[in-house]
Amino acid sequence: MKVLYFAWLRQRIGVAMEEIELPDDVDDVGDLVGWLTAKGPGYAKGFAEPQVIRAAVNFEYVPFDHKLSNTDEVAFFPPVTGG
Amino acid sequence: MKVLYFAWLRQRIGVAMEEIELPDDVDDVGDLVGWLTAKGPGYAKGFAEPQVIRAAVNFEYVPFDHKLSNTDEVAFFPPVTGG
Amino acid sequence: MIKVQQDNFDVGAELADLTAGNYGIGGVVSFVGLVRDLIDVDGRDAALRAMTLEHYPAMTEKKLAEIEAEARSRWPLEASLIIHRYGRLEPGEQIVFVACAAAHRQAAFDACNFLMDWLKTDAPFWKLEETDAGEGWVDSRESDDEAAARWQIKPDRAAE
Amino acid sequence: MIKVQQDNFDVGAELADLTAGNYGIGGVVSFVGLVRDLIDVDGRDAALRAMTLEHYPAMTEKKLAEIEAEARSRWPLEASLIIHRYGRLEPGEQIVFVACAAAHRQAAFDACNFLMDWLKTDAPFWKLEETDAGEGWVDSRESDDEAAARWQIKPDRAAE
Repeated sequence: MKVLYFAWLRQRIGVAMEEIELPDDVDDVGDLVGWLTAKGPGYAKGFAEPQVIRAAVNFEYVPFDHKLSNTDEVAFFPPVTGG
Repeated sequence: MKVLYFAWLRQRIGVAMEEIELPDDVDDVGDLVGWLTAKGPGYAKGFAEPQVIRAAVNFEYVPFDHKLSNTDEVAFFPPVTGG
Repeated sequence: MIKVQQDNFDVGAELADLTAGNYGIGGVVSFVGLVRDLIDVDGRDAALRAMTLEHYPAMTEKKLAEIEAEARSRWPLEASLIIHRYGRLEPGEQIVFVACAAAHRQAAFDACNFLMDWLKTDAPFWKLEETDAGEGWVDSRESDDEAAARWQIKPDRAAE
Repeated sequence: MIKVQQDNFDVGAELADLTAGNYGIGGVVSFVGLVRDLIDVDGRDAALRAMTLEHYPAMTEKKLAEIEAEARSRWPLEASLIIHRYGRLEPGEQIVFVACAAAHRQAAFDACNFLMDWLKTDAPFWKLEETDAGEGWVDSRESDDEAAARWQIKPDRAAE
């Protein structure tokens, strides 16, 4: 699956986009956040307060219990501040 | 005093502006409406329903019990419809 | 600022002038009123040929300035503008323009909405509509009175 | 219509295009968002040098189109337009433009206000501010969430 990061989350992780093979023990968005947090110090810092992170799957906002499939495009970011 | 008429009131009376010497028995705007109504058939038609007529004295909306002086500029018109 | 004029106006140029050099402005809300081609005549649609706006020149600018001042006393505006045309206008032509600029958007939205509502009930303009069937003066609308009343306290009408 | 672009836009030309040939339009309400030169940094005013808008291209147009469709389902609009810029912008520059045209003014006012509120909370843009003291990402504001909540039912957030 494709995973994208935006704003300060992108800066902390140091990557804008990456391809990840959906791990076996990752069912939903919350699981993926946990899995990514363990991936390295940048990820740990980015996801340190997961409650402030928003997720989108296939360009729709989703809650953390949203189920994932390996063909999804997942994006993580802080609350939006456009307009 | 100067008296002005606008919109259909102007059309019915057939005059846009006239100079009138304030009659002795005219104290307020309501008195003036009564006095004008008796001035001719166009006036009678224009002021036939005085409750729909608005008045301004010296460029401020006023109620019919507003007192008049001979130096006032008085205007009569239907409710406004700009914008 | 208030402009009462027969000529058309350029919305883009007016907005540019309004905000030029003021970097404290975060949002500008504007309203443009246009002449529609269909009007209601005794409950039926009729094709409008033109509309003629009559006004009371000596009073118009005074009232518009008062309405603008009222808006500026109610909301923290950085800039504001009211343009109202008079004379004969055809369908599609611009009638009125109101713009409010503020640091934050809601003040600009509310002030612009307020200005249009009060302008509808307080500015001394009258519209004569011209159709194939003849001419007729536009009636004032209760819905406009109700819209203006949303903002409460209308000093000019208090005495009525 | 939706436009997501780096380039500036011409408000007058956009409004003229929006209403061209549609004589059913009686009023157009528009909002222009501008970059202000003073921002709040930890409770103090700081001079903004520039702001950089990052967005999620594949999602942005989709969300803006959904928000526009929502507005058009709620109000009888004759035309609507959302333009949102991305990239680096300096004080005084235009960020966003929303315009709503309707037969009657209040629908245009409400739809435009709604679009701005939802755009603030639903469009995937993030602002990075640059001052003499460095860079910082703009925090989302509770007041924006409250403004969006005024319109009730936010389908996208319902699950959160």
